Amino acid sequence: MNERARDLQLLHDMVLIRRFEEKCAELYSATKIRGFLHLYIGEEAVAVGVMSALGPDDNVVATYREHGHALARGLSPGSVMAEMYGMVEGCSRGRGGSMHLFDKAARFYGGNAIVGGGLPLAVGLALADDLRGRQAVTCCFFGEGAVAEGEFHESMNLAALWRLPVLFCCENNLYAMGTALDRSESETDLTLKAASYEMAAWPVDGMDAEAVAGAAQRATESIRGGGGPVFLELRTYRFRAHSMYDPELYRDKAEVEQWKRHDPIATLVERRSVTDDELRSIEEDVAAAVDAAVAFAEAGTPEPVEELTRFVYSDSSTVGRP
Amino acid sequence: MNERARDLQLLHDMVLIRRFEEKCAELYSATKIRGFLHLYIGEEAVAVGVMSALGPDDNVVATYREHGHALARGLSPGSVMAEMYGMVEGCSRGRGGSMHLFDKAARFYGGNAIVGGGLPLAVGLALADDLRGRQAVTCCFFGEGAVAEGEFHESMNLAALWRLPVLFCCENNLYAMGTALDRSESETDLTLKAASYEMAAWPVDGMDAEAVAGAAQRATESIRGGGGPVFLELRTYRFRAHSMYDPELYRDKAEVEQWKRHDPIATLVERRSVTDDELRSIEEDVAAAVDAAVAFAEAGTPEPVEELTRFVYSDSSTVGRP
Amino acid sequence: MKTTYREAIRAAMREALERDERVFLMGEDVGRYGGCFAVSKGLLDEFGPDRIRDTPLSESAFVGAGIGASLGGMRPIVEIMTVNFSLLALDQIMNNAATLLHMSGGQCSVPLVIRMTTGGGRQLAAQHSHSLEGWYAHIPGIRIITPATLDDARGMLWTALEDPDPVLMFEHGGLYNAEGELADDAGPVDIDRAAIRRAGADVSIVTYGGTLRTCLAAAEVLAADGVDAEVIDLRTLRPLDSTAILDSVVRTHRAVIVDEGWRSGSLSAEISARIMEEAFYDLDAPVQRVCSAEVPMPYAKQLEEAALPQVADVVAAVRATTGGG
Amino acid sequence: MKTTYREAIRAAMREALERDERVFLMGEDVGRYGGCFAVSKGLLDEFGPDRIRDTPLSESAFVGAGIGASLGGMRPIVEIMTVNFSLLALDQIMNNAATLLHMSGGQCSVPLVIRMTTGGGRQLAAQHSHSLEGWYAHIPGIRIITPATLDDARGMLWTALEDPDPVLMFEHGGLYNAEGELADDAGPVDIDRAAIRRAGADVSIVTYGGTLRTCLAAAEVLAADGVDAEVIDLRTLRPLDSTAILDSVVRTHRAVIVDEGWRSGSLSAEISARIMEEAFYDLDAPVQRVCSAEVPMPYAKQLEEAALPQVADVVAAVRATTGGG
Ligand SMILES: Cc1ncc(C[n+]2csc(CCOP(=O)(O)OP(=O)(O)O)c2C)c(N)n1
Ligand SMILES: Cc1ncc(C[n+]2csc(CCOP(=O)(O)OP(=O)(O)O)c2C)c(N)n1
Ligand SMILES: [Mg+2]
Ligand SMILES: [Mg+2]
Repeated sequence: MNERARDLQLLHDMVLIRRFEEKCAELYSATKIRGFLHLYIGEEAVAVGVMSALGPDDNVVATYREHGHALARGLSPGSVMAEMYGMVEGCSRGRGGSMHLFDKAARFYGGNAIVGGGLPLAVGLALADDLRGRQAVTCCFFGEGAVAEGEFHESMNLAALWRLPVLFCCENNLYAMGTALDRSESETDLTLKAASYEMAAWPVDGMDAEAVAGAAQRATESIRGGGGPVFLELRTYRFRAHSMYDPELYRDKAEVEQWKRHDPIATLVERRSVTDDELRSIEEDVAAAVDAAVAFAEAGTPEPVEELTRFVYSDSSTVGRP
Repeated sequence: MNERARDLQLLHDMVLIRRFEEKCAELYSATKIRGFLHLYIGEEAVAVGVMSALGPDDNVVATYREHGHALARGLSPGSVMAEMYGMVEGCSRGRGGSMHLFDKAARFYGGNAIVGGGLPLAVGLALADDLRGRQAVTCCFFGEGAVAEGEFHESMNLAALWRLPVLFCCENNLYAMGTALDRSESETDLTLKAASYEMAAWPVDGMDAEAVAGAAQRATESIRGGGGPVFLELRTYRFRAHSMYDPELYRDKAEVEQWKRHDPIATLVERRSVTDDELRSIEEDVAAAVDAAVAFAEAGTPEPVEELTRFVYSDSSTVGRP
Repeated sequence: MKTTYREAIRAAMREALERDERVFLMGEDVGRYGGCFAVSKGLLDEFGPDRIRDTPLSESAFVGAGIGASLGGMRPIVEIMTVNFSLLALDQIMNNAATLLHMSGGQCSVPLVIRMTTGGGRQLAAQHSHSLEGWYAHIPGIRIITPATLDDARGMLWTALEDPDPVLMFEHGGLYNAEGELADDAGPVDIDRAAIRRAGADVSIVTYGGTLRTCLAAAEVLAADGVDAEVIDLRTLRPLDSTAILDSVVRTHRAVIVDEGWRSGSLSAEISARIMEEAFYDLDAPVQRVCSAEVPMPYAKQLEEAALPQVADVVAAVRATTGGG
Repeated sequence: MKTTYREAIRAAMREALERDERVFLMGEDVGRYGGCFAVSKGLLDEFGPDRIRDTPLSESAFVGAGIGASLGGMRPIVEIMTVNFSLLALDQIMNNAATLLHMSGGQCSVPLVIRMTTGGGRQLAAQHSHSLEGWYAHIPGIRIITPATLDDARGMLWTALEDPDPVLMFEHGGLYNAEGELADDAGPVDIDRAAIRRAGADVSIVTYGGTLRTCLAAAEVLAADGVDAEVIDLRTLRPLDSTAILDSVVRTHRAVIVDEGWRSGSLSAEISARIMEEAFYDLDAPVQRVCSAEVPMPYAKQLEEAALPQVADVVAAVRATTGGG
């Protein structure tokens, strides 16, 4: 695949995430989707860029803001939408919802809604690969807010100490809910955290899918070559509120507008001189995919309540169902 | 007080800790003391040096290896010994034992046996002083093993972010039980951890009481001047086993012998050309203090079992005793 | 005065901040964001960032800092967004807050209030929906309070701040929007005693927090059916007001305990065991429990509803004890 | 073969490491130090540092890494030195290990064994002595096992490693030096069923782990007095083998539950409540509980002894149920 073709694919995936989530917001207002809903709009370049460097044997651990990661990883929009509808056809059978998308076949290990809680899992997945002599990389996404959590530090140290194949992807969108980075970290240069674990760390323009893809490619090559874990600080911004409940008292509209000028989709369109025809074709394709996803979800089956206590223990467990 | 006089005081305090703990070891074998007992022998310069920079309004938070901290802070040897005997006259009324020495009047807030568990308390004590406009410093001791715990990182960040008057005293004795530093930290230069919080950090020769006292003095001055928290890495070594159960499989006898050549007591004796008479006088004084402490403990009162459930809630609480 | 549960708690915090300069509020997004459930909205403007203190995402350290600040003479209110996140701070809560007084032989009391949201019903799934307040009630050295009414939302905080020991206050997420009347001079309330929210003669329904409404609704259904249920709101889960429970059971001879915790090892087990021990010979039927299903809370609406105690479940349990099948 | 509880667990780990290359042991000081209670002593030399893996002091991350490794196809054994420290890992245990299977709709099972030391009696005071296994048994999605005998110490680990879901194994610190005979071919044991350790007709004493010996000793005292006690070792605290408990109570009509947890909200409350619900009409007397006093464990010997369940306490509780004053 030449670079332009790859970038068109990245563009396609970003548009898919964007339109998919715009639809989610709509469906949330229509109360088709419930619970907490965190949109990724504005940050699409991160997910698509990083995922472009991963293969099927690699593992992914994501956050509660993970629609973008899931779609970029190749989960079908239908299974993701059905999950938010709470249907059996959802990628987590309707038990997880927006914050807990899973697909074991795609090695997509959630959807974790405890900030920082996914990082130790990523270390363990990488440890398993390391012990079994597999070449895979485990890629773990988290926000810059997670850097204040102890679990972040414990995980960074374990991964570096044991030279495990983990790609730490810190999505620095400058806010953790309403808390700006400089109100949560005494040292806001996050690559210094990695340095204190002797871990390679690079800041990356997270609004530029190409830059992200390139950095992720270099990082995964280094990791696969036995170079130990890498920390990427992906500088990005969320265009929307933290969740559907957020009145956004903590940031200026002007700041948001300023960042929107760096929209990752527009940036790539311009960079690659994407034609109107190409763009229309992408939009049509995406619109069809989103429509199909909604139709799939609408046609889904709610899990019978008799199945409530299933999956507390494995079906093969000797623990009886109550 | 001139420098030599101060150093003789440091020497006295180190000898007190040394002899006191030698007696503890003896009493442990005699089953007068029970539970876990962690000796500080070899590390005395750290406690006496740091404490020499603190005043009565400052707070201290220590670890389970805290006899040295307690004695250097001025807790009476009798109350510490009685504590290990489990007597009402003990500094924690016999409820804490070796790992939980407390003295609120001396602002000595334990004696914490959860590695890293004392650090958030220190941040909070400093926050209280800061909010109340008091000039005090809170000094927190912990081993280099604690650096791997998430609570260490969260506490460092909070203290630095809020510029709180905390003196972080990392006692780097190279081992956490049987785990050498390079097996627990990917980056063994611990001052880099502090740097990643934009916190001032200095390595200090922890076998040299004078060096420790000087560093602590500079650090507390900086903190009192509003310079924010300081991290001291006090490079030291424990001459004894981790606890009374440790077969010491993890380090060479030769290494221990090598370090014993830097005995902080001998070092100071030599540096200050302490005379035999001076030394004898210190030893006699200390021997008397230790004997008196043992006698005090031996004459102590065991708490009646009827009092078992006291101090679960405050005496002034409306929660009834069961 | 018409108000909401959310506003009642805010009013209680405001009053505490005004009355006692040692009081401050600390937690994630309590300031600029206004609180994740908007409970502290506006307080930053009134009291400034020193006293309405946004923290980084560091549950263990800021809860521990609350403990330390209380040792240092302050009266902190620490907010944890949701009970599931409090697990990150359990070391500080159990190994420090609950034990320092005892380990220090009575010297170091910890006058700290920790507030957090608990409970399900909003499709927030398995990492945001559990009810662990009954589980926390196992820990000696702390007090657990669970305001279920506007009066308690308004009044419990002040009493909690006067407590010399750590108090955990659990606010059910489903109650924040609850509306009602509150006296203009509503103030501190007793946190030592349970309250009878509906007097009745035939059966004692014992509950607290989020399920109080469920139980009162069930009592109405039962009343229509000729069963006169007494509904007891525990208010404080530790220490339990055993006297109130036993007095009621001795009168009604039947009891149903309703809580939103998982059934096995729930608070209702403890209450059932106490009734067993103290009022066995007064019972006309075995005590029944209505709890949450023992599953991590599922997202799907019908599953979540099936997992949580519903009015029909309470009615059925009462019927089982009154022989009404 | 004469052996100890400690050696039996070590033998079980050795066998697991030999039989299944997916098995590895990870925890603080399990390797070079030989384990803080010497349980894993020698295994590093036999199996090397990859499989006997010393970790930094990072309870949350290495427990979480165990969860991740199990997702990645391994069968990790994670050792936490002492139950109090496990609080640092509770987020990983409850929010991840216990819920991933459910949240993922059945996809992500977590076949992980977490071992830890529990219990008091060694004057280790309030941060090293608690018995939280009964409290952990509240959490759906995990299994709790508590070997009380040499056979179980030897046999439970293998069965636990075959379990598709997370298992927490609690080893009472006071048992490590317990000596006894073990068959040379001792192997895996069932972890679904409780065991009757002493058959009896007059009263059912239900217990597990560290207090089994206490109960057996109490049964001897009672026997001398003409009271024939049955002693049930629960072995697994979650899921509880209710059938075994109820079968016994239906025969004896009396029950005493003994556990080392704090009384309020203890496992024994759950058992009492279940007996209430399922065997109320078979009871001749209220079920009694013998638990630890509700205090952070004090250091002083006489206080610690007074806090822990003793033979005399069990005897007294049985006498209370059998009317023997
Ligand atoms: C342990 C924990 N504490 C608090 C929360 C509530 N919460 C959810 S998202 C969030 C902000 C996280 O910010 P960041 O890590 O920067 O990710 P972003 O939302 O910006 O993508 C908070 C505080 C949580 N889910 N988990
Ligand atoms: C959270 C926690 N984990 C494990 C332990 C057991 N433990 C006690 S001391 C110790 C080593 C600590 O080493 P370090 O911090 O370097 O202090 P040192 O003992 O060397 O003074 C360990 C692992 C504990 N007390 N707390
Ligand atoms: Mg962010
Ligand atoms: Mg050390």
